[in-house]
Amino acid sequence: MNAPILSLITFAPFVGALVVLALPKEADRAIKWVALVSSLISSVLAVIALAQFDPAGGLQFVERVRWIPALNVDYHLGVDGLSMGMVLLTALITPLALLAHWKLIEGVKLFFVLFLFLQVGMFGVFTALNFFHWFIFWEIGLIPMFFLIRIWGAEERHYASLKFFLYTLAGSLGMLLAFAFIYLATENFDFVALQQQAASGELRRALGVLVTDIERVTGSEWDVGTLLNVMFWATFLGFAIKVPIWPFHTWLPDAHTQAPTGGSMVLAAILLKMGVYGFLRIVLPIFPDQVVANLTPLLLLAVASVVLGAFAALAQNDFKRLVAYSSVNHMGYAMLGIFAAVAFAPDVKDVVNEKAAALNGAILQMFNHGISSAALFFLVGVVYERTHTRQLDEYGGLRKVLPIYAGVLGISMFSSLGLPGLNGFVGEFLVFKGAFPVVPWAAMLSLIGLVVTAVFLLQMMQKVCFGPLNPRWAELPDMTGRELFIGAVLMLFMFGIGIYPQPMLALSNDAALWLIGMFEQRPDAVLTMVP
Amino acid sequence: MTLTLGHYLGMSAILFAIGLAGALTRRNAINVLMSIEIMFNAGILNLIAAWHFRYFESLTPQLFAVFAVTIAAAESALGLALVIAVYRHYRSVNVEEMTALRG
Amino acid sequence: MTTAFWIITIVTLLGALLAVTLRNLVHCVLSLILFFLGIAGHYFLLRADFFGTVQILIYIGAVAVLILFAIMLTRNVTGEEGPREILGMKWWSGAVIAALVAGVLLHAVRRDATAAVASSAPKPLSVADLGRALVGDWVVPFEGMAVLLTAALIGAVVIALEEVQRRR
Amino acid sequence: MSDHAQHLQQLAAQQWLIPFFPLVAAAIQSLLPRSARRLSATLTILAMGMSCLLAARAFWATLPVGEQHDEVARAFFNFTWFRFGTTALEFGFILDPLTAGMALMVAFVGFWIFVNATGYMAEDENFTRFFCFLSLFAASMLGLVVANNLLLLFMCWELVGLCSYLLIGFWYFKPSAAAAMKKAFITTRVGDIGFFIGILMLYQHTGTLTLYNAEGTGALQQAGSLGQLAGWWGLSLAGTIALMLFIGAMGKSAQFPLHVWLPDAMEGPTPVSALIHAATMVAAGVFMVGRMFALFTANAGDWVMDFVMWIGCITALFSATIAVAQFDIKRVLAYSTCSQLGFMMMALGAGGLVAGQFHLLTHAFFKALLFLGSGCVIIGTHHEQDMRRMGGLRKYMPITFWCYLVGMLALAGVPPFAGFFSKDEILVATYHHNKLAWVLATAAAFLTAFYMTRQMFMVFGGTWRGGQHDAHGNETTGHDEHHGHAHHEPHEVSWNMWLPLVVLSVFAVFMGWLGTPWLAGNLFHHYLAPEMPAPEHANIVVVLSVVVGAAGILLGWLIYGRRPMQHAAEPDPLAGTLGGLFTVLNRKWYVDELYEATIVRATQALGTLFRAVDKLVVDGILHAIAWIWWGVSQLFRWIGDELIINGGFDAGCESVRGGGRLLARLQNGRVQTYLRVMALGAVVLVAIYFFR
Repeated sequence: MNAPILSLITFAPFVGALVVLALPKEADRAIKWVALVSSLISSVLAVIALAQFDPAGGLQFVERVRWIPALNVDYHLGVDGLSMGMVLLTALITPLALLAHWKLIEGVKLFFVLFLFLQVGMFGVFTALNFFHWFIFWEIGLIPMFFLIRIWGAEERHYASLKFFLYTLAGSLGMLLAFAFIYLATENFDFVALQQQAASGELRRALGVLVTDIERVTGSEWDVGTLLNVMFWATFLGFAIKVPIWPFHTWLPDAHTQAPTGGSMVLAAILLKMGVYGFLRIVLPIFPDQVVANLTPLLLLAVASVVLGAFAALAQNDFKRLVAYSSVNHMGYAMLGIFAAVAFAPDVKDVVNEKAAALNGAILQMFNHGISSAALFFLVGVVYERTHTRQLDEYGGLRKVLPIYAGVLGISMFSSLGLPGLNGFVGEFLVFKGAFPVVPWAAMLSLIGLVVTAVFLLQMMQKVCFGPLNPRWAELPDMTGRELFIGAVLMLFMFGIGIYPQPMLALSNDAALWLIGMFEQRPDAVLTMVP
Repeated sequence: MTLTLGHYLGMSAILFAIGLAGALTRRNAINVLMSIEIMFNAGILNLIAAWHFRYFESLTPQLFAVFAVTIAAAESALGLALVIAVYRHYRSVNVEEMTALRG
Repeated sequence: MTTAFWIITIVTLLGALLAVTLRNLVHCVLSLILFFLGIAGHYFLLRADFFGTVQILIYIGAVAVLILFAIMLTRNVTGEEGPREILGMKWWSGAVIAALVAGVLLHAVRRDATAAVASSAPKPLSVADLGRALVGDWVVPFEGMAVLLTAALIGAVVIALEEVQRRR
Repeated sequence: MSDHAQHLQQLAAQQWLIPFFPLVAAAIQSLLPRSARRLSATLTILAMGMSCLLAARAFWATLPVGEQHDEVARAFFNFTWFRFGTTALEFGFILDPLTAGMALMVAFVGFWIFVNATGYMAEDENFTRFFCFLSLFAASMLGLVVANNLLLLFMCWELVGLCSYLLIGFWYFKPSAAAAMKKAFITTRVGDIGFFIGILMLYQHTGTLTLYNAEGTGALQQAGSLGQLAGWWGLSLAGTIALMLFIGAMGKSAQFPLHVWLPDAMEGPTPVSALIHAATMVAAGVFMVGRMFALFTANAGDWVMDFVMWIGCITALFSATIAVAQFDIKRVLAYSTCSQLGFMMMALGAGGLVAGQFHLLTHAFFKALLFLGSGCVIIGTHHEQDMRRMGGLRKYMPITFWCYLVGMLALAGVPPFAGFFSKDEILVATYHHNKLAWVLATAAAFLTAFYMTRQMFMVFGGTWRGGQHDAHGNETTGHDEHHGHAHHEPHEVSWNMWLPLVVLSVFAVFMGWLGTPWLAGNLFHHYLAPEMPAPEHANIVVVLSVVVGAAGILLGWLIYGRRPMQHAAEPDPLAGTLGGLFTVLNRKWYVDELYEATIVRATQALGTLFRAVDKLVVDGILHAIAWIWWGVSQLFRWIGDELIINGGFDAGCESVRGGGRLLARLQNGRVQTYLRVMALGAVVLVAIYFFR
């Protein structure tokens, strides 16, 4: 098929946004329908793309058009096993998030326009293969979210939105500078080309030339290794903030807690994945040696995310904040899997398969967390709409009046907790299966997180749904059909992936093997890098 | 003492500084514009001096000067028009009161 | 030539200084004209006769007159600037910054080896050469300049007209 | 391949059907409305009946026939669940005597418990939901039993935990139930972490989690070679894995010190207690150890078997002492379950695989019987659970009494009831292995006989004491609507409640004969493990166990039977004799309090600590950075406003606010200020260029 399907997926919401802009402010229903339909068009196209996707085929649906010849920038799109799942996740979650705000009254037009722009940004990040427009999409993801929090957020929205904005912006600044250096050295922004240059050592050589130039001009002494290391950490920081990895996570509880329901859903389900995806698409392929050389601190941070995130969640009394902290914890597993997949472990038997397990697990975990965190945030929103409180202490016994809600919450909670039969388990099992042989200490420490995760999630469930009913809530209505529909769609995926994960794993497996192979094939380079 | 390029450059530097001082200190927008003209002229003088001492085979410095003079003329015309417009609006040409750009 | 240079320089500097320090606006303009004249003198001295002429025509003939008109349009002709501010904080800080800039520039000039080049007494360029160059190699910037001038003209008209329309 | 083997192969491929029926029933019921009570119960029981028949067919096929009875009949069926890397994760089902026996027991006992539950839950408004959970529970338990893959087993294991969570908290509006459900899940999950590590290690070193496969590369088939590799803490690799798995079993089977959840789990409806916390779920741990026995015994030098034995032994004695001083009828049974599970673990640790599994089976029958019996008592006395407010029920509830008596005798180990033979086998195995453990176990057996006698006399002996007491607390009753009937006389329960008791009693009487050494040389041993030598018999063990059993009953009669309690408020006669020790036992040796003071407190403290770290340290640094920025901007403002610009300038700039404050001070809108900054910037840049 020759149609530029990825461009269509990416820009369908953009067209929708333009249409919405053209509509009068008062046409609430029309605005909502146009937004939903344009978002669903992307979803349908994404499913069509999935049907034609060949997991073993590397980058596909590639669109490459000369864009700015002067800067050697191409408009370059493509998906492979690393990004296909994320595109699907975006296509799934965004319409649901829109649907979650179907009853929105204030500022409908702006809200839906911003949401559609947000979707453009998210699709763009997952499909772009050139840093130039990738970065534009990356920042596009930021701005609508800032306004969504700032305008439709809860009480402390100003602080939260500013913190979110400054934090992520500061993060991407370092990344931008790092890429400026890369560009100066290679005159290239293309991820694929940069990956090849990094693999062949060309990148290092080009930077060496650049460094000699700089030395000649400035008269100071530079070191390529140090420069690469600095660039790596700058890029790392940009993604680590987005993921977020402990200790760069404190924007997340604030932003999540204050954001409107749909904003939290998208933020947790997709925006965080942009960070992890950045590791897969950019950090690992372009800075392989630095990742390996710095593996111990990286693993420590991942473990800290898992354990400290869980413990911090334990002490929260705000429903939404607790769920937000669970994101820190869950993304920690994904990072653990990713770092385990690139660790240098020559003694381990059948190491490629162990690493494949870890990396597939991490990618699956990304998808799973997208599903379950979106569900949890949505459910927080449902109950917040009814009670106007997020304090866990003020709930209690809601199962009595909201039995369906309690059921959906229970299933989502167990999905997040990693109960077998639901999606969370498969991802976590694979991550641990791979991480345990390769980096046993990190896996063992992270196991603490598994217990604490159970503790805080069950405690949440107990405080919300069990115990005697708080008489204030005796008259609450249960979930409406629309709300149940959103929950049901997400639950379908929870059960589906939990019972038969093969389709999801088949999507990512070849790409994961490719990435691992890249690291496995260069043991000499890696060995010399390890201090 | 023979005259060198340095003399002209130095003099125009001083002229430029005088213009700058005026632009920085005067309150009247017209004064500011006049100071800017001084700075402009100092710059153009440099071009001509460079032509005279260094690049006399080339047309470029003089052509640059032509353009600079043109721009300066356009600038002063526009600037003065603005001053008049602002005066009509604020009844003042005091630059310290023109703070609509405040962040 | 050296003597002429120094005389003209003193005139120019004096004109510039007075133009930025005098309180009476009309006096300022008169000093500015003196400054323009000085610059024109420099041009002649530098054998850029064409520019000397242009300087007198454009600056003294057009710009200075324009400024005078502006003064007359904005306040009474001899209007003063208000209380004298010399020795005020603002004046001093401005002066210091200007001095700093001058210092930096002079330092740059002193450092630069090319500044020591002496005059080689080139012959003046003919206006015809300049004209040919303008419509030859430099035609695109020349056209751009034309557009700029037109735009400035229209802009000035629009800005002035705005008030007229509002009044209607 | 012989016909028989082929037949087994076919059946193994159909093993998934056994858990499948209840699973489908659960799925259907999850969508049923609350009102579909009859349909729901019918579905559950029908599905369980189907499973039971299938399990019976499988059991029949594994019975030793013909000449091949010195070799275990084992068939399995593996398939790919998902692929990753260049390999695949296989799932599979197994059919061998261990599975078949266990599956039949679970399905059969479960079936009768379900029948009983229709009566017990008859008045509950969430009847449908209850049966949905029960079906799901049965499905996961049966799935656990038929799994030929450690991961599948673990998944079902976790699902069993989920069901116990749901069922313990079935009356979720009671705070105690809400707490108990959480406690059960978390405590078992602590153990599951060990299990999980075990799985990971096993997977790493064998490359598979399938227990048996046709190529002989299954995880258990590699146990021997794992036994040769070095693991942690001086164990072989097999031993290390076994130890980790055993930690999981400790959680699930409520072994000391992870036993704390089981007694609290009594908050659930009584059939749940019977199903989950007596007959089947807690048995999962014992079953799993039995299933993975090859790992435990892979290296004879490992201390893991001793560890298992001592944990079992300690649990057996420890819980028995607690059971002596409890008043809640179900709590006594709960601790006795703990204790009996300890016996089973001890047997396994002493190498008595058959003994442990045999006791598991017999215990399932009579403990289910006892729990259902206690459920009948609770219903019959209108939701009374305190034994002090019972008494004389023999008159009112004769059928229940006789069935309960059978169960009690079986548990106390009186010949010829089932418990006697199985416990005897355990004691024999322990006797050959370690004399001290044997002595302690015998003491536990004595206590068992004693506390069961105590319970019998308190519940069924003497006269009815319930009427004397004022309305009892709401906490112990699940049904508010029963409150008004509290003073009614007890009554016999309906047929659907007592019929299961009768059926189970029959098994409690005769079941043990399958494993007696005097009848055809221990049938059960030949069935389960024909390749293992049967343990040598030791007369002293048998004699002594009969003696202590009789002594226990006698002592119970002396204390509780001779002079029955008259009033509910009367102190326990034992309390006077034991004094403070009785309180300690009653309070379960204060283990809960200890945990509360240490682990729970520490966890919460860590939570608070890390929240504070986030808030103070991480955000603190962040805010410090923000403040530094702000400070720099203030400095600029000071230079800009106070020095460069006239000091006395207006208040126009005072209205700057919020985050914009940073640079807004400089952005005062005055062109000259901008110009100044620009000029200064240029100077600085050039200066840098010059004086670098």
